[in-house]
Amino acid sequence: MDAATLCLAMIGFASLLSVFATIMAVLDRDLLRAALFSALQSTLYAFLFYVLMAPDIVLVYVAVAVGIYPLLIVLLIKKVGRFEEVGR
Amino acid sequence: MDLESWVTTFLSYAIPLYLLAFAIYVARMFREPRRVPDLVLVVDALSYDLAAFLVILSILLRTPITIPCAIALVLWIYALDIYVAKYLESKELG
Amino acid sequence: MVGDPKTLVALIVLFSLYANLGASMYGVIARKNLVKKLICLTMLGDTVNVFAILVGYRLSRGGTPVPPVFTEWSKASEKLLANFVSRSVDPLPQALVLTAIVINLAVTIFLATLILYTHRHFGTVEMDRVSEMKKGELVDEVEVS
Amino acid sequence: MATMLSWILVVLGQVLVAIGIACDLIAAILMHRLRSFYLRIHALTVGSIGGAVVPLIGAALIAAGSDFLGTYRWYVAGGAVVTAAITFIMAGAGTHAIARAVLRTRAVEEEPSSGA
Repeated sequence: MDAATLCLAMIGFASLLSVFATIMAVLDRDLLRAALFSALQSTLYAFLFYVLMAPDIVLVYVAVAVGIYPLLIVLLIKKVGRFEEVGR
Repeated sequence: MDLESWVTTFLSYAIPLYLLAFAIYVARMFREPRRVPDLVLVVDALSYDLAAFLVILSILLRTPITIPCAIALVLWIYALDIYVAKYLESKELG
Repeated sequence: MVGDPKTLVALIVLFSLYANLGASMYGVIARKNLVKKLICLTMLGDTVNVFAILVGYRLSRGGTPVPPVFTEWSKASEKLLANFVSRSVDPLPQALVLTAIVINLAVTIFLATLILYTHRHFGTVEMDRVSEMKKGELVDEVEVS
Repeated sequence: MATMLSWILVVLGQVLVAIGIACDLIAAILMHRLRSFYLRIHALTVGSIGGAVVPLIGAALIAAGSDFLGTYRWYVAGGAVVTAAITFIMAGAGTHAIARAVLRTRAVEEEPSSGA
């Protein structure tokens, strides 16, 4: 196994796993859980940026998408309620 | 066998095992019980292992300048822990 | 042709990203909750950023790609520079995406403030109820005037 | 003599990385197998201390012993040690915060029960 093949394998792996996280985040009715799935997707995307050789993007993206977006969503659902309404 | 090819061979065989562990972690997130504290535990474990994996990857790919990514990842995952814990305790964040 | 590993991985990555794009666009359009729309909007922006980074990536012949940071400059190192240029990825999409991430953050915070004021005004963040209440308010205004 | 020292450092680091991979797989399987939240905290400890701190120190040793990385190998080694130290503190603190919040709010059932 040479390193270039491993890079390709890791790119495919990270993007495949992020699909499941995105679908779960869209379909879940609990908004806090959706925020956590979104954080999982952001972590996988940070890994994807790393393997795509963009370390400066990783430094910004981790702080914004793992750090500040969940803080924003948690503050928001503390005010507006945690669960989506069913059947409307 | 010289040192460089020895290290490269070892780390190349380490990579698929790490990827297998990540796949098992992500598969845990889609199983019941799927309450919020369980998900936080899985995201934590995944991210800390990912930080270790990034350091190993930077040795394998010979790109030493990508080390600070791991430090930033560990710090912000700790922040995510604190947000969710304070929400569950229903205190004010801050 | 698909048996080639590079082509196969490229197809996997592209289809995964298109699936992400489609799922988050479905969330933005079809979900009724405004906070869910906000979460899906952040995921949509991130996926588009990944597309932009993917344009600048390339597989070089002489080993793995390196990030666009040149660390070992010296006077007699034209060969080093040529090697670096043949291996590094494109820095221009990275600079663009760096700006896009920060602007996404600003837009998201603005939308979160709007959602908060919607909740204070109407008492709900479900889109159907908000539109029903707005219809009622319009009728009230017409009757008063 | 330097090459001998390099080999010793690299082999020590590889032993630590191998231990880390084993702990990582064990923690991933334990996340599936253990049956309650308070038991899964143990799996998180195995995954974060055994699976992250130990291979980070191993990676620092490998980087310090690898001459082919150039001068920047000390950067890698220092960064790995700093990441290990931060993980060692932050993983425990974050897990403690989550467990305390869950225990106070009774968000999950208590199993095995504390008897109180």
